[in-house]
Amino acid sequence: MTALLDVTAVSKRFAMGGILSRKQTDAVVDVSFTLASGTPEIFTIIGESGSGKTTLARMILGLEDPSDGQIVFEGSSAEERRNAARRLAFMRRVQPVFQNPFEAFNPLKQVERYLEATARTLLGLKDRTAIEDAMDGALQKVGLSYAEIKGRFPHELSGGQLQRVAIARALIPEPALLIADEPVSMVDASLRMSIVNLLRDLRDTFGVSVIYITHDLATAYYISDRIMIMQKGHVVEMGPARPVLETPQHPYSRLLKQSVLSTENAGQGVLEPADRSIARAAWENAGSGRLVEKPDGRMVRE
Amino acid sequence: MADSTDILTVKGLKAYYRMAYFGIDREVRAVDDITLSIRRNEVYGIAGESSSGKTSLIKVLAAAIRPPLEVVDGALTYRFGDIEIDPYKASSEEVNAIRWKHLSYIMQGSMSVLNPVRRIRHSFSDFAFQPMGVDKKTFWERTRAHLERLNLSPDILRAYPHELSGGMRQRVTIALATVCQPEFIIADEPTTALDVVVQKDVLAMIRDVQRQMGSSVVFVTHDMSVHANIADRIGIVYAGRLVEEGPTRTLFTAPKHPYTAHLVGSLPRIGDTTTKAALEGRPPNLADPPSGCRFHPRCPLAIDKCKTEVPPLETVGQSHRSACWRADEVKPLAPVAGQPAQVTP
Amino acid sequence: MRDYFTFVLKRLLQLAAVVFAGISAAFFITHLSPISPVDMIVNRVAAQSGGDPLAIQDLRDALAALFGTDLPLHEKFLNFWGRFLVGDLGPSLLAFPTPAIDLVMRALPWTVGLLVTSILLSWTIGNILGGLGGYYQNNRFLKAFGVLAMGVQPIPYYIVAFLLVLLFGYFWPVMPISGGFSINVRPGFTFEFIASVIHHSILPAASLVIVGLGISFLGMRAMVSNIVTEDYVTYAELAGVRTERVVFFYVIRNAMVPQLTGLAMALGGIFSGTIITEQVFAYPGLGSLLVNAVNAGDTTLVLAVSSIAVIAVAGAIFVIDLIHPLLDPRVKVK
Amino acid sequence: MFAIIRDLTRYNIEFAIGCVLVGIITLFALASFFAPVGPTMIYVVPPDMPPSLSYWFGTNSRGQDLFWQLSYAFRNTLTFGVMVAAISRIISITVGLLAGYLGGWVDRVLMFFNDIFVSLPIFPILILVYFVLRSNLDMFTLALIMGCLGWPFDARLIRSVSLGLRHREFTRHATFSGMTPRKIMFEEHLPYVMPIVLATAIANMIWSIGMEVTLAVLGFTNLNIPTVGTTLYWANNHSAMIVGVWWWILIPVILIVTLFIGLFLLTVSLNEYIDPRSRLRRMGGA
Repeated sequence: MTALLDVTAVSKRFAMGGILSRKQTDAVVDVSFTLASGTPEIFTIIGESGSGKTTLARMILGLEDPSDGQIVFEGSSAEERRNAARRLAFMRRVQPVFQNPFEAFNPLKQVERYLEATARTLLGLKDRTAIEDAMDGALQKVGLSYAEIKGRFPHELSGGQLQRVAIARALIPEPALLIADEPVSMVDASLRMSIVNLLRDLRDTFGVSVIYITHDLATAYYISDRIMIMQKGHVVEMGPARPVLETPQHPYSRLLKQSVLSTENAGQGVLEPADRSIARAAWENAGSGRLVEKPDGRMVRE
Repeated sequence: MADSTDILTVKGLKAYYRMAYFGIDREVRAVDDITLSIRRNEVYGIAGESSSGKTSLIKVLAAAIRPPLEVVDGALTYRFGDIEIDPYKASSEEVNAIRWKHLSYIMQGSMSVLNPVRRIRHSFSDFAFQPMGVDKKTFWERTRAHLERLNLSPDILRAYPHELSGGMRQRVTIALATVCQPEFIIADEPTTALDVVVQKDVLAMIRDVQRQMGSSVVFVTHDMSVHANIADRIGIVYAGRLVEEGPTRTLFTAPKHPYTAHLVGSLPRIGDTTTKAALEGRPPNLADPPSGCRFHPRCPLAIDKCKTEVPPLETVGQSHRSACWRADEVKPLAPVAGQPAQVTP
Repeated sequence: MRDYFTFVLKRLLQLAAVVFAGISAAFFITHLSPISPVDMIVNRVAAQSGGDPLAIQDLRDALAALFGTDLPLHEKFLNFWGRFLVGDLGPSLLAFPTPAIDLVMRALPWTVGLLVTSILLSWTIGNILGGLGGYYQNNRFLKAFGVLAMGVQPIPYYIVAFLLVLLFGYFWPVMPISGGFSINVRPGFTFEFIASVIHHSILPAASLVIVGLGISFLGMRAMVSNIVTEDYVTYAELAGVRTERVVFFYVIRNAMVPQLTGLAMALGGIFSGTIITEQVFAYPGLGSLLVNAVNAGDTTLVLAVSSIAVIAVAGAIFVIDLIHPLLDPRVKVK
Repeated sequence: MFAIIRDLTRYNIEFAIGCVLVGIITLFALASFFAPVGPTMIYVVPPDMPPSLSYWFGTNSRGQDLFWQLSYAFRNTLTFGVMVAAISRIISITVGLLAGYLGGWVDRVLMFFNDIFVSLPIFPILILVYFVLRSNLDMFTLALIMGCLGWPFDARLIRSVSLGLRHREFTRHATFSGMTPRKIMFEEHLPYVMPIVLATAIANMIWSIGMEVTLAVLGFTNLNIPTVGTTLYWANNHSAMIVGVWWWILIPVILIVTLFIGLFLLTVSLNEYIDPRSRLRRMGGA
């Protein structure tokens, strides 16, 4: 079994301030995980704002260089992708899905522009019909067709449709990995599940692995194979999604779970503030200890 | 159903955006014929998707509308003690006299509602000193006591808004809106931008203040799980109209509108592994809404009648109203809620 | 506080860089001039004294040593900076052998006085009126003022100044149109002199104020009409905060910050404006001095005036920059 | 583009007036191509004739028909303004987009120079240039120099827009669609910057023409080329106001003020059209 993506002891420090006053913040600290190739999965990274989940995603996409550690995708690291040809080869295999579908398309341009550019540069297609076939094929995978979006501008489509077009665009080069940073937080409630279900179908039907980044434990539970919970740049708990979310062990994971608003007691007005002792334990010990493997396969920071 | 003990009654309210710009005239019916009433000492949740008109509705309720949004028709009556007032018929002095003292507002986006170059202390005195109507010393004593009651340190009075975290800032705006102990509070998505842990704390804080003061709160958010935890009653808004209204528990267990049934049924939950379906189609364009029932193009129960006739909002149960021709046939989508709540180890 | 100190330090470095670059540029541009200062003086002296060839050759050598004209350019440059740092800018050719720096220092108070007064007046009044104009968008007086300001704004200083001269100098001659004070008044700390100075400064100052007022009025009005749509203003209005409080503490106070930056950015232009104004009104400031120096081919004096101008403008921008973080608590002094 | 202009003329009175004023001056300038006399010829008509049917704008003390003389002057002045605007637009677009999109050290270096250029006192520099070049200072050189000085404000404006665009998701989307930085800058970002370019181009014309007039009036340009500035210079030189040849001064001043107000109205209305917030207010009919 070879690794699709191998993240080893990755850290990212940002220098704040200028030349005279230098402060450093640790956005990501010593994160390691591996995605196997051949067994597509949805790997979810959970965290609040400031947890480092977005920075980690940016590093995997090569938009940011790690300060320490190595990110190796299919045997090559970011340093080996400096030239344009290697970058393009990388983009054929790894593609992002964006947070806000209305933002992901230039409102002044037709949406097919992005699909066309992708087919042209990443697949190297020249012929108009070949390009249209590639676009239509990808759109079919997300339940749309080229005829539906031809000549359309972003404001003529709904958020859910746009997000599906964006995902179709990412699928054109038939990538092995999609990195989806909060792909549904800006999509309306009634359309949200169509995107979440689509990510699941991509894994099951087309064998695409997905790194799903979110703060929402409920959708994470719904689609993930494995999850990784991050707090202030540190991984606090990692393992098979359902057991971890059903019985979280790290204090921070438990705090997150307790903070999920349940609909079970709808209308009872029961709204206990999160247990302060858990919260305190979670924040005071942020980042201390090391990850320990448990019998059920999960890793917990102790 | 309009009861004189209700703090607010709204009858046949219509508010439209009217725009004429470079030759294009548009009329957007953001609030289209809404009738509802808010009781004393309750949290009334308003739910709806983006551009459903829910924000316009509460702007109208708060008498906070600006052109191009204008009230076209309908009546709006607040009852505070002896005062009975329709902000759209009263003078601006009369409206200003009830603001903050009786009617206050928590705006969306805690980042930008506080003056960035003014210390929090000054915001409190600007907003609340006059309505409270006491001398300086008493005012600051009460303000400090209020902050402490909300678990906020009075030290924050010295801070500038940008020196506080998002959650802290939102708590400060809630404290600011409630310091005069108003009877009616309008809260517009006050927790949307917050992290989950902070969100729960802030919701608990709003609920707490409301209980202590016995005020009425109108709470707007698109997030049904927030409504489940804070609202006593919920009104569901779709394309500018109120499509269903009822006690929170009823809406979650026995919805009588297919849209509500979908909203509450498609929420994923930890411990629930069933597949959740999405609603097809796209939210309607308010400038050109569908005919008849505005939900019909996306409705699984739609019949021909729905395409031509607008269903009225009718009573379908105890304080439960729904606007659907086939209300009786609506079934909850999800496994029935009400099973024992999950026990967290 | 320490943060503020490092901020000041960085701004000082930037100031030094701008001043150095500006003055060096002026140095190289003036030294591209084909006019030789030595020849100019020699010719003038020769014309006056008739000319003993030997004496003239002596004078030529002495002057060449004084100006360092025989040196290569980079040595001239180093020499220039060496002397510049001790305040020696060399003798003026126009009024040889008066040091150029003396002429500049004599002219400087006139320009600074004129500029400071007119900027303070136009900026303060323009911003207050503009702030009100942006908030009370339907006020007739402020609307009319806006139309007037829009009409005046695009017209360059020169034309405005010129029209003032025509109006108050020829058609209705009530104002003196040239000079800094009347010739028959002796300079000194007397009422007569001060009154004369003020009388003479009214027209030049008015021309600067008219244009400056329009610019700050329109800028402020645009700024305010954006700020009134900000959430914190809406929120304050919703809370029933008293209108005058909203106008001053929520609207104008917040618009001040960008307006101040705007002023800093515009100072260079304003300085250019005074050169013209002084020329039109024959006002004895830096502008007139510069124009005279250019016409006379006085390299040293041109360089001296330009250097002082660079220092003055960059210094003023520096001071405004220092005020900025004090006005806006959000500016991270980093 | 065409539809925007049509809408603007129909619904924005400032734009319509601006168009008319600028149009009149442009037509007047174009008339010079049919002039019966050359621009530099003097004493071809009786001097100091007041405006009349045969000499619409009168004649000056140098024996020139002011109508044709001013027609040449406006042609040169407008050409000059357009040249400066074009040169400075090229620099400001390039600098602004590069600094905004590439960011990092490119941005820092470009903005360092930008800051220096912003604080340069331009007018004294132009005087210095005249001091060096004297009568070799032709219109093209002057336009080139002013173009090289007149870009920093607008570059900063373009940079700030481009900086905002760089962080929008569609830019990253374009990158991952395999578009090159050049394609992103000039196809994705330029359309957002274009309205600013248009509006600032006109503002820049106002500025450069104003500068030219001022320089010329003080005698700091090539006085043999007829421009609005040199016309006023010669008028002053002949003490036109004192000897009563008022039309020599008044007519060019009126025309140039007309041009300025026309251009200014165009900028204002275009800016209003671009700015979404003032558009919102307009929608309210407030």
